[in-house]
Formats: sequence, C-alpha cells, structure tokens
Amino acid sequence: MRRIGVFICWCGTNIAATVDIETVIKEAREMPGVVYAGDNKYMCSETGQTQIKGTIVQQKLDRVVIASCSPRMHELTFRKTAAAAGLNPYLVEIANVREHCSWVHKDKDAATVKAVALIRTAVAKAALDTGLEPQEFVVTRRALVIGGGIAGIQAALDIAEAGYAVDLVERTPSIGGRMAQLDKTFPTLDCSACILTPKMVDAAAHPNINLLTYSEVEEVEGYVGNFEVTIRQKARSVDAAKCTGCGLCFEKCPSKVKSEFDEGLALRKAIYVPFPQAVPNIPVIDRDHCRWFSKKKCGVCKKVCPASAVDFEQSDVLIKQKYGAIVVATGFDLIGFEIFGEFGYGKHPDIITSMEFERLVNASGPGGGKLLKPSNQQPPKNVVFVHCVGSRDKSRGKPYCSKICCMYTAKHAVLLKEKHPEAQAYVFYIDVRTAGKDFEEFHRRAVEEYAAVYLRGLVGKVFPSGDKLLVNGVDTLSNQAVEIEADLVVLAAALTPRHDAEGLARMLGIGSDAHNFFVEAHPKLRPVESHTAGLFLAGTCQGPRDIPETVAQAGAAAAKAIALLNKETLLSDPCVSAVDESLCTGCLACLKVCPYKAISDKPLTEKVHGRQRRRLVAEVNKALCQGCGACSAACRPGAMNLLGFSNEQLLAEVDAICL
Amino acid sequence: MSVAAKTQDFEPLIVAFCCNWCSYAGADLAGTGRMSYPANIRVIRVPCSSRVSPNFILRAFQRGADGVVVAGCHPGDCHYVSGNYHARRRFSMLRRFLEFVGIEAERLEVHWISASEGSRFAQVMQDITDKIRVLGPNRKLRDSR
Amino acid sequence: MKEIMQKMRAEAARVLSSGEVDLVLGWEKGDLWWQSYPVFIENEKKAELLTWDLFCVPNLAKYLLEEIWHKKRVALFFKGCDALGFNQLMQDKRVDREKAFIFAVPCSGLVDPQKVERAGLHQGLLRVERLGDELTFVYKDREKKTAAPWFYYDKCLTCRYPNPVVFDFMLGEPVPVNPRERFTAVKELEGQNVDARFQYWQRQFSRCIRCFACRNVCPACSCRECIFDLTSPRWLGKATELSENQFYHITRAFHMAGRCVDCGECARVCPVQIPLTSLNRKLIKDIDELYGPYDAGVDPQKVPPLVTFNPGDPAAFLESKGV
Amino acid sequence: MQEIQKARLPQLWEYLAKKAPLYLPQQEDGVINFAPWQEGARVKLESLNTVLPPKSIVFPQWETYLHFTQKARELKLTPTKEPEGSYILFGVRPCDVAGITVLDRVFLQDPVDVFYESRRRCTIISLACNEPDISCFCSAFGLEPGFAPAADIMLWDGDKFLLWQSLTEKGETLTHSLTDLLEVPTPAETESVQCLRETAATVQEQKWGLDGVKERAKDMFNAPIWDSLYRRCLGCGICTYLCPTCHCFDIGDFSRGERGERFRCWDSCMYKDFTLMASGENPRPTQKERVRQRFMHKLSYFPAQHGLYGCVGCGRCVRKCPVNIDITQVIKEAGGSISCA
Repeated sequence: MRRIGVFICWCGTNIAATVDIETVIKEAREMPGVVYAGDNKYMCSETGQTQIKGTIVQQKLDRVVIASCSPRMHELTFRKTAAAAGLNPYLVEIANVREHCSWVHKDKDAATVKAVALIRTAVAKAALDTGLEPQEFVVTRRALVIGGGIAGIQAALDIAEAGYAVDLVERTPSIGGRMAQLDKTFPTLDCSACILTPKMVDAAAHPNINLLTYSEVEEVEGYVGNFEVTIRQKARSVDAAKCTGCGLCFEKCPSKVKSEFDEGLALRKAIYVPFPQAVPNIPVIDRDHCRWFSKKKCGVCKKVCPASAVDFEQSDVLIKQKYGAIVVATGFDLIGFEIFGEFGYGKHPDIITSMEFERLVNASGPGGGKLLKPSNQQPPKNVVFVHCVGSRDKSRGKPYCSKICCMYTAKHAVLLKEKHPEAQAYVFYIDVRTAGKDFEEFHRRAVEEYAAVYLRGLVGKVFPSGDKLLVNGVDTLSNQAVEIEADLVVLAAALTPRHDAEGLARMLGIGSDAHNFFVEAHPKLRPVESHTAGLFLAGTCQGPRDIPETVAQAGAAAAKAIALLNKETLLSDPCVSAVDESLCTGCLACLKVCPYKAISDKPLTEKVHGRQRRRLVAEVNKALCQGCGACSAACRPGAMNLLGFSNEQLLAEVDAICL
Repeated sequence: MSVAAKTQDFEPLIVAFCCNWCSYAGADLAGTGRMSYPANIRVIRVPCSSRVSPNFILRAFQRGADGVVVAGCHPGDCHYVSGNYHARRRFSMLRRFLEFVGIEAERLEVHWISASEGSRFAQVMQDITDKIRVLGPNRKLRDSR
Repeated sequence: MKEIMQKMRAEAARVLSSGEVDLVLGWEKGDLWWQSYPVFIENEKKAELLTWDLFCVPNLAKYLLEEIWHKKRVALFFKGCDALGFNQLMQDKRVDREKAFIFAVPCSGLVDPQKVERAGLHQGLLRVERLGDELTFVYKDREKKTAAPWFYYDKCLTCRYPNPVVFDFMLGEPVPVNPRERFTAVKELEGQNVDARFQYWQRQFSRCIRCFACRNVCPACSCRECIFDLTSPRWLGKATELSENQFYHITRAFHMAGRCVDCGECARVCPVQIPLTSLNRKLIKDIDELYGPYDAGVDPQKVPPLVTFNPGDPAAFLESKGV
Repeated sequence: MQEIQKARLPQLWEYLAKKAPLYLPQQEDGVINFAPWQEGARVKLESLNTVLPPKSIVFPQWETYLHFTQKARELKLTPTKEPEGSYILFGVRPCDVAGITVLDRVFLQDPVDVFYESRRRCTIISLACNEPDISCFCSAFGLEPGFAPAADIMLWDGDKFLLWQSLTEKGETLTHSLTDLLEVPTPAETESVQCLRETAATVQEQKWGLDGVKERAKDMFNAPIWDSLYRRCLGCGICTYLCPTCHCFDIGDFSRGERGERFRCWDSCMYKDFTLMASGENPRPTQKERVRQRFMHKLSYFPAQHGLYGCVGCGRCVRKCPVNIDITQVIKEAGGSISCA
C-alpha cells in the first residue's frame, strides 16, 4: 500500500473562497493509499514547502499530491521541494484546483465536488508514479548557424567570441543576406553596407568561424547537445584555395543572367560574385546558365584564369558534422505578387518593389544609385509608394503587419528627395506605425522636411498611360478619389518566411505558425528558443523585424547557445518513452509516428523452448525522445509506454475522474 | 441556459484530454481570466493529443463519461511538430467509427485550442456541456456494473 | 483443381527432396466433406497428403510466426487473400520474405459449408467438386449440380485480389477478377439512424463469447502479447458484459484500421456470426474516403495510413450528421 | 405417454413462460441459441444443436457473486443473492442433457457450488434427435440420440406432434398441470416414433465403438499425435466455450473506486494465460500441452475421476473449429473405431 500525502493549497482566497477546503481534506483522507491530507494558506510559500518537507519525513510519504494552481506554474517548485525532503521529484503530482476549478466555477458545491474529483485523479495517478532519473550526456561544443545574413553573422560572431567553434552555413555564394542589398538604414540613414561589410569580414577572419557558403543543410538528426547535421556544399566550380579574386573570369564570361542580388534589375555573368564586397570573394559558376555546362562549349573563364582555379569537375561535397546547438536565421522573402493584379507589378518596368527601390538608390546598384526609371533611365518626378501590399490583408495576403514598411518607405521618400530634389513622393497608407527609438521623428522629417505627401487610403488600381502610370486611390481623410500621374510606383510588399521554410522546420523538428514563421518556445519569456531544445531562432525567420531587433535577437540566441555549449554534460528529461521488450512485436509503428527519429530497431536474441531466437524490438533514444507519447498511442500491445504519462496512469486517471 | 426541462437534473460528466502545451495552457488561461464554464468538465493532462489512445476514450465512456473532448494544438502548431496531425487522422476515424456502431458522434469532440485561446476553451466547454445535456446520459457504452 | 493438386504434391516433394526447404505448409483433407485443414509436411513422402479443393480456406501465412524462425526455409501455398495477409505480416516485420518459398494458387472462390447446410444439401454429402462455374455435390447414390457462386463465401464474392500479389512460383493460371461491391452492408448501416445502428450492433456484440477466434485467425493480429490478454493494465475485463464486448470489438477493429487486408477470415471463424467484416470495411471505406484509396497487404513497403499524415488532411471530426 | 400437437406449442410456451422463465432455441441474426421465450419469439426446435450449449444457462459465461466496498483500510464483503432456479429449459438435445450431467459431477459434489446448485433446480425438457448430423457421435459415449435419461421430460418428434413423457417427479408435476394441452397418442403414433428412435440409435452406433478408449487414452500422454495436431491450432476458445461439458472458470474483479464486485467467468485451457503463473512460469508452455490437456481431460482424466467421459459427442467443436481439429480423430488414435458413412 502506498503512503500518499495530499497537500491542499488555499492560495489565499483564490481556491478557498470557492472550494470547501474542509470537505476536500475529509474526502482526501478516504482516498486509497492516502495517509495524510493537510492544507496551507500558500503551499508554495516557505511555510507551505516546510510543511510538505516535514510531512514527507514524519509520515514516511512515498508519493505527494499537491492540490493547487496549474502544474505549468509550480510543478517544478514542488518537485524541488519533494527532492529536498529526499523524495524522487517525479513522485509528485499536481491537482489543478485553481485554474481548472476555483477560478472558473462559481458554485461552491460544484467546485468542491470537482476539486475532490481532480484530487482523486491525481492520487490515482500518483499511486502509479515511478521515481525517474534524468540521464546525463556529453555536449558537442560546436555550434551551427543556418543563414548568413546579419542575424546569422552576429550570432556566429558572438558564439565564436565566447570561444566555441561555429559553422556558418549560407546558401548563396556570399554571406551578407538582405542587409547587404539595402542602401541606407532608418532612422539614422547610415550606409547599410558600411556597417555590414566589416562584420562580414570579421566573420570570415574569425579563427572560430568556418564559413560554408553556397551550402545548404540537408539532414538534421540527433538532439540537443548532439545534433548530427549533413550539409551539402555545392560545387562552386572554382577552387577556393587557388582563386585570388582577380575577377578576370567574370569579366570575360559571355553568359549574362539577371542578378539575384540586384533583384533582376541588372545582369551578372554565369561565373560571378554576387556583389563586389562579397565574402568570400570567390566566384561561383551558375551551372544552369554556363555555356560549358549546358553545351560543353566556351570554357573562357578557365582559359583566362591566371591561377587555374576554375574547375569544371568539382562536385558537391557532403559534410557531416556534430553540433551542440543550432541557431536558425534564414531570413525572409517578399510575398508573391501574382494575387495583386491591380498594382500591375510585372506589367510595367516602373512598378517596382521596395527591395528593387533599394537597389536603384544604392550607389553599388544598377545605374550607380542615380535612381532612374527602369523603363527609360529618366529621373522620376512623381513617385507613389504603396504601404501594406499583402500585409494586413486577411483575404488575399497576410493578416499580420510587416512592421518595417512604414519606416523604410519614409526612408525612401527622404532618399528620393535627396537624389532628385524636384521629385515628389506620395505615400498611400493604412496607418503609419512608428514605434521605435527616433522613428516618429524620422517619419515627421519625411513629411515636414522632405514634403512627402501621405494619403490615408488604399490604391485601387495602377495602369500605364503613355509613359506615365496612373494611380487611382482614395484619400479616406478627405473622402475623395485621388488620381496621380506617377513616374514610379513602389510597392511595400509583405515579408514572408523563405519559401522553403516549412521544409526546414520539418527537418529541424521545430514548429512554425500558419504563415510558416518559426515559432518561439514562449512569446514572452523564451522568445529566441524554439520548442526543441538546442535550437534557437534569430531574425526575420521568426517574424518581421528591423535590423537592431534582429541583431539583438541574434545576440540573445547566441547567448542561449553559449550557455548550452558551456556545459560539459546535460541532463535529459526522464519523461520519455520506454519499451517493454517482452511485449514489443517489432512492428515499428512507433518509429513511423515519432517526430524526432528517436526510435530505432534493435535485434534481440532470446531462448524459446530451448532454441535461440532473434527478433527485432523497438529502441528509444532517451536523449532524442521529447516525451510526446505518439508512439505509446500507436503501439497496439502497449509495449511502448511514456514514463510519467503511462498507459497504467492514464487509465487510472480516467477511472478516477469518472467516479 | 436553454436546456430542456426533462434534462434539467442531468449533470453530464465530460472528460477533456488536453495537451500540455496548447489546450491545457488554454484552460489555464481561461482560469486566469476567470472565464467560467460548467463544472461538468474535467481535464486530464496529456503531453500531446497524439498521446491519447482511443482506448482511453472508450474507457471513459465505459466508466460513465457522457462526453469526451480531445483538445490539442492547432494544426501546424504542435509542440511536438506533428502529433496533432496523427491525432487528427486517429480521431477523424474513431468518431466516424463510433457513430457507425451507434454512438452519437457528438459525444466525442476534438478541438484545436491554443494556449492563447482561454475564452475559446471556455466557450467550447460550455457548448459541449449544453450539447450533452440535450443528448442525455451515455447509456450505450457505459458498463452496467 | 485436381491438376493443381497434383502440381502441389509434385512441387512439395521437389522442394523438400532438393533440400530447398525443410517444411511445406499446405492443406490436408479430413474425414468429413468440409474438412480441409492446414498440414505441416517435413518429409517428401508425405507430400501426397496435400489437397486442393473447395474448402482449403485457412490462411497458412500466420503459421510462419511459429514455424519459420527455426527453419531454413518454409514453402507454402497462397490463395489471393492469403498473400495479402502475408504482406501484412511483412509490413509488421513479422516474417522474413527470404525464408518463405511461396507457391501462388489463383482462386476463384471457396465453398461456405454453412450455405450448403442452409440449402439442406449437407445430409449424406460425401464431397463437392467444381467444373468451370458449376458445383457437383456428390452423395452415396446421387449427384446434384448447381451454379458455384451460390455457395461461395461472401468474402470470395467480393474478393478483389484472387491472384496472389506475392509469390515465387505460380501454380495454374491467373483467374479473372470480378468482385461484387463490398461496401453494400456498410452503406446500408450508414443509412440507418444512430439508434437503429446501436441496436443492431448491440445484438451482435452481446452474442460475443470472447473466444478470440477472430483475433487469432487474423494475419494482421500478430502481437506477441495481445492488449486484450494483458493483466496490467487490464484494458479488457474478462466478463462478457456488453460494454466490455463493445470495447473489445471497437478496439479490435480500430487496431485493424489501415491494416486489415479484408480477407474475411474473422467473420468466417466467428462461431456466433458477428458481421466483423462490416466493422473492418467501415474503416477501410473511411480511409479510402478521407486519405485516398489504400489496400493493405498489396505493397508492404507503403506506409499505412494511420501512422502517417498529410498536413492538408480533413478534420473529419468536425462533421456533424445530427443525432 | 402423452403428446402435444405442434400447432399448440405456442400455447404451451405461453403457459409455461407464465409459470417460470422459459428458455428455448431461438434464432437471431441467423444464430440459434437458448433464449428466454417471449411473444413472437423465433423458436427453432428443429435445429439440432444450438451454437452455445444450454450450459450457458445453468452455468452462465459470467456472474457476479460478491460485492465489496473498500474504504481507507477497511473492507466490506456482501455475497450476491443466489440466482433464481425455477426456470424451464425446453428442447434440449439428449447430448446437451448429458453435458449438464457432466457439469453436475463437477459443481454438485462437495464442496457444492451453491450458484450452480440453485440454477440446477430448473426443469429440463429434452427433445430426441431423429436424424443426427454427420458430425454427431453421442453414441460413442454410450448415449442415445433418442433418449436423455437425466431430463425431467422427454419429447420425441413425430412430425405433426411431439410425444411427451415425464421422467422425473418434477416432470410429472409439470405434466399434470398441462392436461388441457396434452393428448393421448395413438399406438401407431407411438410406434412410428419408437421406430425413428431406433433408426437414429442404430445409425449412430454403426459409426462408433469406444471400447477401451479410456484405458488407451491413459497412455496417450506421449503419443505422437500431439506433435502434429497442435501445430495448426489457433489457440482460440471456440471448442471450449461451445462445449457442453467444459466448465473451467476464472475469477476477476471489477471495481469503480471504492466499490467493486467479484465475478467468475468462463476460461479456456486453449488460452496461453490459462496456466500462466504470477511468476511468469507456464507449466503448459506451448499449444501442444494445451491441446493435449483438453483431449486428455475429456477422454482420460475426467473418466478416471468421475467415471464418465467428459465428452458427449455433440459435435460442436468438430463443426466450428476454424482449422478442423477433430476430436474423433483423436478418439481414433486412442483406439475408437469409426466407420465413415
């Protein structure tokens, strides 16, 4: 027979006002296995905890039930209390009589009856609790950062500075990401490249950082402290060790392709570095567009290369590496424009995205930053900016606010006026949101000093008329239809996660929301951690944000990773699945439903009627298992059983709760 | 409450299996927000909706539950990545199957309730209690002993 | 059939004498007209015991669980339905394909003794033979001829895979596939109201004596220890109280969801004629409807529908048909 | 000797059902079993054996015999009231009556099973078989298809009427109360039935002789038949549950919180957990030992202990075994003779 102690918390009046504590104590004393039932005004207080500890010792309790607030609140507290009294912390169960009872029911009788039922259920479960011991495992002290934008660079630098090796994986030929494409940054108008490139160089030069550009993560296995990642380093077709970065190859290359870096507004060669400040400054051959690879002709680059670095035979390399922590910083894409036909994007070269505007206004961009109309290379006079293209649009786009558009559009209005003082900016907006340090001031400057005209309303249609663009909109403040003859229309498109973010989330085993932004473990208290231990989030892959926020978050993610790598060993949560090998049939249905690849098969040899028989059984990797229990429900004979939420326990709970 | 007179003195027992990360937290939030719902609801905490085996649901009905709710994270939001997708298949099938053997489908409900949907938790629980009240006690699966 | 039987005996003798296999699983004729039961032949001289007639209904695949692991290789004969069961055992990783030498026996249907009895043809019956689509009932002093499908098992009439989907050697020619609609009974029940359905199943389930024949004969039931036999936790009480019987049948069927090969053996062996096929087929029908057609036992490499998902799956529990 | 016209049977049943619960073979969803008579019942007297033997009435598959409450550390026991015994079993075939006789040996000897004893107070009205099935072999055990000595009343089927004879005092009393319904048969009628009875007995006896089976079976423990017979056995419980003489039971508890009840229920020696011990040991580790046990018990152990065979030749197991494990083959092995029709 068990010796179970039941401790009922008043929580001041929070519980006691609705639940009749005296009745509950009386009932609890009658429950099977219960040898003690007592109460306290505040069980979580010093005196409450002392009472628990004292009673465990005096009454020789072997199980403890606390009737109090939610286990999500104080389960850990009371587990520690029990442990302090020498009881295994996993022999404690919580009956949630506050959030699930006293706070939501007004009728005292009904609430008391329910409280008794909840305690009876917890007692039934506790009776079947087993003491669990966490397992210790060694941490691989190396970090992986996925994504070489400002978030990834910052996180890599911070981790490297703390003394741990970091692999920084970037799928394009150069690190730098979105920030490298930008011209100036709001609200200070300092040059994006000027503040970013030193960091890029730092990252490349850091002895603890290993850059893996033109590379992609292909497979992730393992668990916190021991991830096993396969990275595909795509063939650059240029030997990085030999290349001097002289640039002769792309000077001579005859194949021209639209530049991704310039958002398709300029051309690059088939062998190229995406932008002059690229790190590493080593070209790659875009094999899809290279004449050698498509027609086995040309080979000019190879001929002209003074260092003989061009290597057509190079092939992809698969790198397998173990990591203790992973920072995910994959950044954003812009929403596709197919669904916004009214803006005419793609139908006229002078209808552009804000990102394209960034390139046009950038001194290193197409046209040398003169900001000319793409259609005729003439300076624009009237420029219309449209906010919230795809953002805050439940029906066709995304319901969320992309957060940075208000500010960068104000910046664009300012930059326009600086380049072309005679030009006029018109900004269509829903609301102007300027929450941030110096943001409102910056916006006011755009309006007051740079005379940007802000029109509150939506744009109904943009269509070409001669060499102009007619913009039809509504000014809801004056309640008048507005028609503007524009030279350039700039669309502030919604930020979305990378198009393939969902696949990465699956590979990593992290959650993503309805829009495929990765989900943080807690929106307030764990904003840079994912639900999966050891995986941290930084930058716009988690949601729209600006550069300072991204950098701050990257630093925070790095700090979390450092804290993890700083440990030699980790303790695993012992609430994991366990296999009863005598019951296991080896069908491995469990393996199929496990989201963490924590289950494998293992051969077992046993004696059957005097003969050796070999059979397969399932095996759980305790460090990989996160304790979801999907396997336990999928296992027909009940061989797979989740410790802490075992079949026996849940059955006992069901029986008890139905009394 | 719009409850038929004949079922007035019937107090249904409804067992709710709530996943720890979303629905149980949603229930906590309903508590924190003092959003009242009927005391007929009794919650069993499970790590994930995928932990809930149909056996537990049947057992609840055997032992006198008049209704059972399984509540988990919204599809795509599962703390364990894919648990609720498995649960979705499992309980889609189970509910249709129970109906096939003559059990009112309304006695088994599955809902996606996030940690931030305290008021929805309360509303869902109120609704199912009302429904079961109208449906009357579960006599079909209940053990006669 | 006689020709195939001769081939069976010859092949069995051949594989045993060559040492390719050390056991042949087949069927043997009993004393009474309906008795054709599994036989275990380890000596080529005993190959003459093998029979192939209209009553060779037991599936031999499940015997591999006990027989195969300590044998070099086992030869056995499969009808179409048996082969599906074998593949389900493969799916469940219970048998080793390499250790089974499979003879395929295409099957156009077997005779249900209960139908013979119901037609009053059983008294004094010595044997039943088939020529084409015609049966001959042979008695001491007379014969009676009739159309064969009248006496076939229902499961044979709806059979969709009469030609084995897995084999090493085919005996005879593939037979035409011409199944009748298999969801008729399910649809009929679906059309009733929920209380009528309850009464129907209550009647069926109350008859259950928990002999577990449906489970034990099932090729998809291959657990080492069945959940229904466990004492800790005790899922299923031993009393045949209605609710316990309901638990048994609902759970048994649900464990079959996405795994039942629809061989109909459970319904055949049920001594109290519970229409288990309707339970299994309801689940098959729902899987087909909700997640796309899936035939368990056809391809053991395919992932069964209830241990996988598609993010776009319907949430069928939101359906409300009203009470 | 009396008779009742078949046309008047419904009247008879209605009358009997008023006196006491009346069980007779009825068809439901194509399955014939003993069930309480009520208006409109689909009675199937002509069918030979019901699927379940009448054992299921005198010794139900499960019954509660004890209620308990457990509070804190105190246990209170309340035995269940003894079951009602004044019911009538109508249309029981002679083999099944003999089956009840076998059960009597088990449950009515000291210590008497009070629940069984109470249920055994019933009145048994047996119906003779005119044309036993190919799978019937009651005469193998010295039984007669046309007569059930242990019944209270014996009936013979004369096509349009049933010949009626009471065999016990209980039967006599019941017969007396039925004067309105019963008639005196003509000698021709009596004779025609007598003729049917003799034919049936002769046909059966021709098939069977059981000389020395008991003795031979004793030595069969290590016989080779067990090594082959068990291999095809599925380990299901059909043979035991459908057997009119199998009587093994298990005891279980059902509890809801502090209240609960203790019941007993049929168990089957074919199940592997039948002999499983708490330690994990199983003295009958494979199906071989289980199959052997069942047959040895019927043919050797039971006769040695009680002086009569534990099989009555009803043929249920022969008909229903999914893999045709046939006790007659075992009997042959043990020296019984069979001449196939």
